[in-house]
Amino acid sequence: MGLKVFGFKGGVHPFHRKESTQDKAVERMQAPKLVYIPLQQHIGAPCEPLVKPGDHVKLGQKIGQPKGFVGAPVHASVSGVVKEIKQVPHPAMGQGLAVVIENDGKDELDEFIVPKDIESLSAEELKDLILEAGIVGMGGAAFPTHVKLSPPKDKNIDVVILNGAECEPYLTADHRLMVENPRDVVDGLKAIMKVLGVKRGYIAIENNKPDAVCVIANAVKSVPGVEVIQLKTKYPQGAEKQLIYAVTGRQVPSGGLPMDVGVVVNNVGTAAAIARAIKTGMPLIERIVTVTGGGVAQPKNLLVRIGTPFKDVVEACGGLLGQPAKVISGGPMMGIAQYTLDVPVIKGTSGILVLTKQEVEMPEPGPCIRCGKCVEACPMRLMPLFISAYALKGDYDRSEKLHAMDCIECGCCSYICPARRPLVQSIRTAKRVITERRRRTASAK
Amino acid sequence: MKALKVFFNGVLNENPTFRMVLGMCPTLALTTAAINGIGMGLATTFVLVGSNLVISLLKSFIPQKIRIPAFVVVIATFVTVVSMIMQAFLPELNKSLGIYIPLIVVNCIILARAESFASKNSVFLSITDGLGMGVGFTLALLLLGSIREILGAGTWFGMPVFSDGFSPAVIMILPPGGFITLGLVLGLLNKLTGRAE
Amino acid sequence: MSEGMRMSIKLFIITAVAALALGITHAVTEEPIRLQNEQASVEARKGVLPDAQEFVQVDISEYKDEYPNVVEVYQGKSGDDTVGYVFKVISKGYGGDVELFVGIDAKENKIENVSIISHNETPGLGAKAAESDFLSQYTGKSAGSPLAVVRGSATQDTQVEAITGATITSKAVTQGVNSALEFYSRVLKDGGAE
Amino acid sequence: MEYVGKIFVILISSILINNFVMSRFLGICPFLGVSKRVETAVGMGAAVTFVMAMTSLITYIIQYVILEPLGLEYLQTIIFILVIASLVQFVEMVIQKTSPTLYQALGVYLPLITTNCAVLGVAIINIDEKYDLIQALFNGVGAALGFTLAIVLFAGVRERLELSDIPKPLKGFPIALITAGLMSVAFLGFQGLIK
Amino acid sequence: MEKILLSLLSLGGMGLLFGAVLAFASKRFAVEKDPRAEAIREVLPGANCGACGYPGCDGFAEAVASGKAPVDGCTVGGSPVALKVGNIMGVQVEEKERRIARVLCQGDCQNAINKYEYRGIQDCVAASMLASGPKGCSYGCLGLGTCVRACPFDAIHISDRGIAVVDPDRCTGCGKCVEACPKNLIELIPESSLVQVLCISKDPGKQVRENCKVGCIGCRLCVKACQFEAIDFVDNLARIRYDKCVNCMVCAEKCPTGAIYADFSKRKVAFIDEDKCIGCTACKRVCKFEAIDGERKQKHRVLADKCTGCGQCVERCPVDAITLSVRGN
Amino acid sequence: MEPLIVSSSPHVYSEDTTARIMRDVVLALLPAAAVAVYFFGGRAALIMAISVLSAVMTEAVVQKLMKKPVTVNDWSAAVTGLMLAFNLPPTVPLWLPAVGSAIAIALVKQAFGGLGHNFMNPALAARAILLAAWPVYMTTWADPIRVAMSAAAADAISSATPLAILKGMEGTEAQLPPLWAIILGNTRGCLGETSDVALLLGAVYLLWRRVINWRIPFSFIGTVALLTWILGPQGLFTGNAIYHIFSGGLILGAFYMATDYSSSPVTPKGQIIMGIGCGIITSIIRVYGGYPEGVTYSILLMNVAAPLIDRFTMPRIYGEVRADV
Ligand SMILES: Cc1cc2nc3c(=O)[nH]c(=O)nc-3n(C[C@H](O)[C@H](O)[C@H](O)COP(=O)(O)O)c2cc1C
Ligand SMILES: Cc1cc2nc3c(=O)[nH]c(=O)nc-3n(C[C@H](O)[C@H](O)[C@H](O)COP(=O)(O)O)c2cc1C
Ligand SMILES: Cc1cc2nc3c(=O)[nH]c(=O)nc-3n(C[C@H](O)[C@H](O)[C@H](O)COP(=O)(O)O)c2cc1C
Ligand SMILES: Cc1cc2nc3c(=O)[nH]c(=O)nc-3n(C[C@H](O)[C@H](O)[C@H](O)CO)c2cc1C
Ligand code: SF4
Ligand code: SF4
Ligand code: SF4
Ligand code: SF4
Ligand code: FES
Repeated sequence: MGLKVFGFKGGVHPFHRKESTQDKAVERMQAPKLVYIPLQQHIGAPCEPLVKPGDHVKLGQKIGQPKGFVGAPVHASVSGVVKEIKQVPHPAMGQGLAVVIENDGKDELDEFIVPKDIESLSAEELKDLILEAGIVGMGGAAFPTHVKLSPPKDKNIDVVILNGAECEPYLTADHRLMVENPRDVVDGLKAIMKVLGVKRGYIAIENNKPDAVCVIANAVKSVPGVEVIQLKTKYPQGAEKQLIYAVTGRQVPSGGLPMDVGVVVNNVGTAAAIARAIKTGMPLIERIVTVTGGGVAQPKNLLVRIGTPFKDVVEACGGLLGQPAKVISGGPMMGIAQYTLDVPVIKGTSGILVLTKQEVEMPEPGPCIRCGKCVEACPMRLMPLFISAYALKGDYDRSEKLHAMDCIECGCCSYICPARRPLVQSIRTAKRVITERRRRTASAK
Repeated sequence: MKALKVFFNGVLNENPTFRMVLGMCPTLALTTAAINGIGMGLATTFVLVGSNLVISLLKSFIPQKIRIPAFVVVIATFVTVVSMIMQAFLPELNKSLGIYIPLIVVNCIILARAESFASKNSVFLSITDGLGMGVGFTLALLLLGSIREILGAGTWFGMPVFSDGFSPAVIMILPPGGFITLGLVLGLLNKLTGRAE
Repeated sequence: MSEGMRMSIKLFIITAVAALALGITHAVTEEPIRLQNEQASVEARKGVLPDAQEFVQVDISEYKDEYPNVVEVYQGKSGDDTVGYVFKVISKGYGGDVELFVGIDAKENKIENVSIISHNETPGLGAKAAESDFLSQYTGKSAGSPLAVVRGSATQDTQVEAITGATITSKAVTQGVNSALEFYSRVLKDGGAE
Repeated sequence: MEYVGKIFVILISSILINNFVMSRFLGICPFLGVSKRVETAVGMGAAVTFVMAMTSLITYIIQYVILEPLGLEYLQTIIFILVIASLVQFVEMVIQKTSPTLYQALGVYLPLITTNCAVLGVAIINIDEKYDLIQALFNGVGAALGFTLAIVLFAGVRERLELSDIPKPLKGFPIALITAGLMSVAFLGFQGLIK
Repeated sequence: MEKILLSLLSLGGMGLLFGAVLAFASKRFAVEKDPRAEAIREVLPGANCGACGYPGCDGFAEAVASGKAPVDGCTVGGSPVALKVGNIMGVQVEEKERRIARVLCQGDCQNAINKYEYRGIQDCVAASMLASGPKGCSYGCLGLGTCVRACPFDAIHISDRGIAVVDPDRCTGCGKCVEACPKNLIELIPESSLVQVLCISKDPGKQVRENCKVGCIGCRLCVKACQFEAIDFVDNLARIRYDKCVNCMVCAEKCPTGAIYADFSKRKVAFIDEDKCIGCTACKRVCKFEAIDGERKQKHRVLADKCTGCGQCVERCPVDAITLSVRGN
Repeated sequence: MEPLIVSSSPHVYSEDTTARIMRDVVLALLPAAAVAVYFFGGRAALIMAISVLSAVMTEAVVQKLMKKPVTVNDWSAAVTGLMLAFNLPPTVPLWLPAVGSAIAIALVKQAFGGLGHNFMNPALAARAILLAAWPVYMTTWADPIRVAMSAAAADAISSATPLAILKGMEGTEAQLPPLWAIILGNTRGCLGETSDVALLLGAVYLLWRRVINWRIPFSFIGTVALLTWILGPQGLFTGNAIYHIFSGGLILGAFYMATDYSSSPVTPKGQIIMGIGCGIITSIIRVYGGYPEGVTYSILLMNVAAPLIDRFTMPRIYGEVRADV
């Protein structure tokens, strides 16, 4: 580790607002009476339920099996009785099928849960374990981790990067994890490197978290081939492509994946979850969630069981403060606004943000004044104003020619736009329509 | 009755300047004064009527493949006749219309009418059409010429229209004035007739 | 007959008829046009030298290099008397060439009149040079010494007031007049035209 | 050297100062009609350039080889236009046959050129200005380049207008004309460039 | 005179020359164009909507001429155009029934609830990406008009109550809106069909009822009511089979929420011409609604208040004594 | 509980707003406005007031007529009005700024759809139109009222605009006002263009607030400096670049007018091209043109080219695979 700080072109500097939780140690939240465990918590096809209403389940028992390779099983996060399997609100998809379990409070362990040891497991065994533990990316996209760790033979992976940037304002879950539990993070990285047979690993952290940098640096001292990288504090430093560029100077080709440049990126939380799954045998049934925002009485970092409704999580933080205007799952830049507090926490939920009327700016968009700020801010070097303008006109072909599909939806353009143009939303719409059209032409052939 | 319709079609509904936006070069270049507008308009009308007449007479004689050269020859003949007559008897106007007299040949209105009307209709109707279009064109040019002359030079047909306090906006008789005036007049007409693209 | 032949012949017929029509019109208008043009140029010369009855063109080919701006010179005669000279000069204005006629009264050795034949100056600015408001300034000025343009009001006899906002054009006209004056003093005056 | 200078002046003058579209008002119809897309504007410009160069050449020869010696100047208009119309049609047929790609790029604009008064205009101006052959050629090419410059710039602006919220009555031709007017205001800056 | 002759010669000579050159060129450089393409282009509507899948009407015309596209590929022009194109191409075209778009949702602002307050661009695709859109029912019309903007014929509008409605007179059945709607709410329905289920919610009835007053709650009353097996029932939802439906409109009368729409103004009624009737009672036997009265060998009579206009009797009558007509006329 | 608000991410925004940016521009222009009043007197203030008022009122009236929301509170019309006033000689009749602002707003801005949609700088286009329409008013200069600051300067200042002298159109080099007078603003010229110090002060503020960036102004001024030095009146490399930079509207144009958002390119590369293009055209007009000042027309001409520049300078996106392999 040096004093050198790494970065990328573009990006923005939103306020951090991390003060209220960054120094608060993670507390374990008590498991709620009812958990709602969605059968789809990852990119890919939903799981088939393995249980029926009335069944008794144990803690950590597999209750959903993925239908294809791209998918991850889901497990019971409490022990108790399956009440029903029904459509419930879902933080990412609006609605989705979920297994509702009534907690019996006993936390009766599933018998398959046995601790293991990284050193004694082969790469293949480790990968199976990761699959069976239902581990998905905890950085947001919830992509099944074992898939990432199974690159095609022709891709030569030589670098693993752990993403500890946590560039989103408000969020401090990864920060606290690194400070409090560096061991798990590093062990997770070791496991990943072992699976991929890679000799070089980096843990990249924004330089606004000096304590995390320090703690992790200490933890990796004895680990060969692993280095801590300090990143410029700039949003979206944590975005995969920008991170890879900052750390390795490589550019993921348009339409390509990190593995095309020999890199695999995982969130620090993902790594810690892997380490935990190995060391305790417990699959992914809980995660750290930052609960914050002006609408929450006592902002906290909580260790929450998957399936806990937001309502209960907020209760555990002293409840609501006044009338909430907006509830966001994730950070304010990329997070998804929720229409109800009944949604459950899922594997990808890094934060719950409750914002009051004063905190939510509900801007009236004005005409684009062509200030070019969005062009300068876009970390993908796109021209958001034009992509958006054509999209809003319905000329999606033009949007596509302007590389709409390369947009990572980071939100920098909308954030910076003085005219408050609905840039990201319109580009996202364009992407949806373009994908739909491509699908349609593909199926026509 | 039909003739009347054809005539007014040219003057109003399909006014070559305001509706079809053809023959723009003389329209813009020669409307710096009302008198030029009328002069150009009348010269064009003469050519229009003449060429429509001849072409509708010859419509079955002219083969498809040499249609354009043949039409053009007919039109050019009339233009040259006009030009010579003007040189001989109206030298002043001839001088101020300058190069745009021979360019009547390529005024899109004339070829457009030859192609789309005269080569398909009877002699009488073609003459009427030529007359209607010509009058429409002349009126349009007169209107534009008047606006530009009044605002740009403070005169109308050379007569001062303002008391001394007014300083005319020279730009109106410069090229930009031509474009902008026509643009605004078209916009106004769209607004009045409720038509818009 | 092949189609191609037919086409050519038809086009031939059309063009021939056109030519006929034009030839006839030309025959009819040729004379009036010539008269018009002649009259126009005589009128123009007369405009700057009204006393002359006829104009005789002076051969100036040997001075072409020395006085590139002077393109034509006419000797203005009234009977056998040389009344004066008319010069056609070209000078560079703001928007391009400015062509002038300068008439010089040989008897009184002064400028009789100046007129602008053609110009490409901006209307409302340089184009004002063609108006008599400006040109009448030259009338009566001595042909002996060159003229100068001043902004604001002229105080001396050799000065010409510039048109507001069109100094360039004013200078161009004056320069044209000056080259006529120079040609006159150097070549024609006293020595006379041969 | 001086001659080269004069040629240069003719070129600059015909491209910028006396730009056919912006200050001489020639070729306005295609300027307004074929300028909705930059690509088509470029195509039109290329086609016009080609035809104008050819026209300058041929009409010059006709004028000084046939018309003047025979004293037939009054046939100028009719013969020039006949030449242009035939030339354009001929070129169109040739291109269409020999190079379909070129035809796609240029040919479709050719028929529009017959009624482009800029072409006849340049031929007549060449004669009026008493240019020699080389000067006439440069004047023709310059005028065409000036036309191309104007139409391509104009097309760029018009593409941008597509994204604008133009008041309804001004949509279409009116706003195009106002745009052209503002452009020609900018071109006034070239006035007086060469003295 | 000499001048005139000279001009005649030179100009005429040019005419001859150019005529010859062009004639030669037109032979030498002739490019075969399919005259049929041009003829087809003439009869096309010229909307350049692209619904045929080709770049504009010109593209389609050429594709048809070269055999790449079917003669009836222009949906906008419909049968009349297909017939003309067919004539040009020399093929027979069977008449296809005109189809009209229909928005299968009645959940307007008075009937349906919203689950959140939406802020953002007025576009259904955009809104549908946020938890399926603000409408309580995740299947319902969002009323942000994406279909309206997609329609090249101005045939679809957002009603005062905020859902999309097709103007059947203007709709050409081009299907653009069908493609545009992110909720897949629009269907092209044969013009002759007068009965439709205007709901596509697969939610259980209880949930539908919470979200919307006029949704299909899956009660199956319509299925039971239909005498012609023209209603399928899948995923908690009734679906009409347009090939079997006879427009008797009984289901619409039975539907407790009004989710089934029928154009009652076009409902038919049977009439028996007594002069022709031979009293065979075939009609009476076939009628499922006991709407025909009459004894064997006697003149029969239709009970107008019971007749649904299903037309079964018409088909059965051996002497063509029964006609259907729109009620009221 | 009231229904929650749901919208697309992001859910937070920077502090910049259109109104704030425009207000910053007005603030940046205030020093130069003050200097104008100091040197040219109350008439300067009057011209500015009329111009701004007319701009704002025209905007409101046009928007009302077109049944659009009235957005005069975004300050952009005020900027245009002030900018136009800065571009007028202090002697103009008072109806001229009123007419000019109305043209700028109605014809150049609102006809194209209002804020952000105009392809040309409204104030500059209006100035060019006024120049062509009433050239006499627009080229009649007055002396600063405070010429008597030093006796030596008095003679020097009172003849012509510095650029006209530099061009050799009038006066001689000896009559050139001293450089300090030019930089302070104690010379003939348009209201806002004379005081370079005040303008630069505002420019620094705008750069600091990131309202503008360095690309257009620096490449513009740099190009002019280079070219006017090279193309000097006594042969190559004899030009007086310093005078060229500080006289005429170059500073005003480069920092405040070429940077106008709506009419300049949005791509970083495009902005540099815009600056260089303006520089080249300005220099050519200044050196060869029939008119001493090229800034106006160079910016307008580059405005016309801006859409094409944007088109051909799209940044190469992250990870774009080059077509050359
Ligand atoms: C359809 C799809 C396939 C993917 N395949 C791979 C893969 O084979 N290897 C890999 O390393 N990542 C793969 N990814 C994961 C992406 O590289 C990326 O990590 C994931 O989309 C989450 O990134 P984000 O959180 O930056 O959005 C895939 C993602 C998607 C959506
Ligand atoms: C704009 C943007 C910002 C992101 N910020 C972070 C971040 O701060 N921390 C993080 O771990 N992942 C972040 N991600 C997700 C990463 O790109 C990437 O998907 C993730 O690190 C992969 O690890 P995972 O599969 O273990 O989640 C971000 C993604 C995007 C598109
Ligand atoms: C559009 C325009 C047209 C112009 N036309 C002329 C003109 O015809 N004649 C002229 O001498 N100057 C013309 N000028 C130049 C200036 O008006 C003027 O020469 C210059 O500012 C010097 O001012 P002065 O004449 O008051 O000394 C023109 C300038 C512009 C911008
Ligand atoms: C940096 C900056 C410079 C500006 N310069 C001008 C200007 O020169 N002229 C003008 O009319 N408006 C100017 N504006 C205001 C605004 O952009 C103008 O009203 C728009 O052109 C209208 O769409 C400027 C604004 C900014 C932010
Ligand atoms: S266009 Fe996409 S990638 Fe670029 S700033 Fe906007 S959201 Fe981010
Ligand atoms: S940041 Fe906003 S106002 Fe500026 S150019 Fe981009 S879209 Fe337009
Ligand atoms: S029918 Fe579909 S596209 Fe149309 S308004 Fe309703 S949801 Fe939107
Ligand atoms: S878009 Fe839909 S409503 Fe419009 S015509 Fe096509 S099918 Fe009918
Ligand atoms: S009139 Fe000149 S191109 Fe049409």
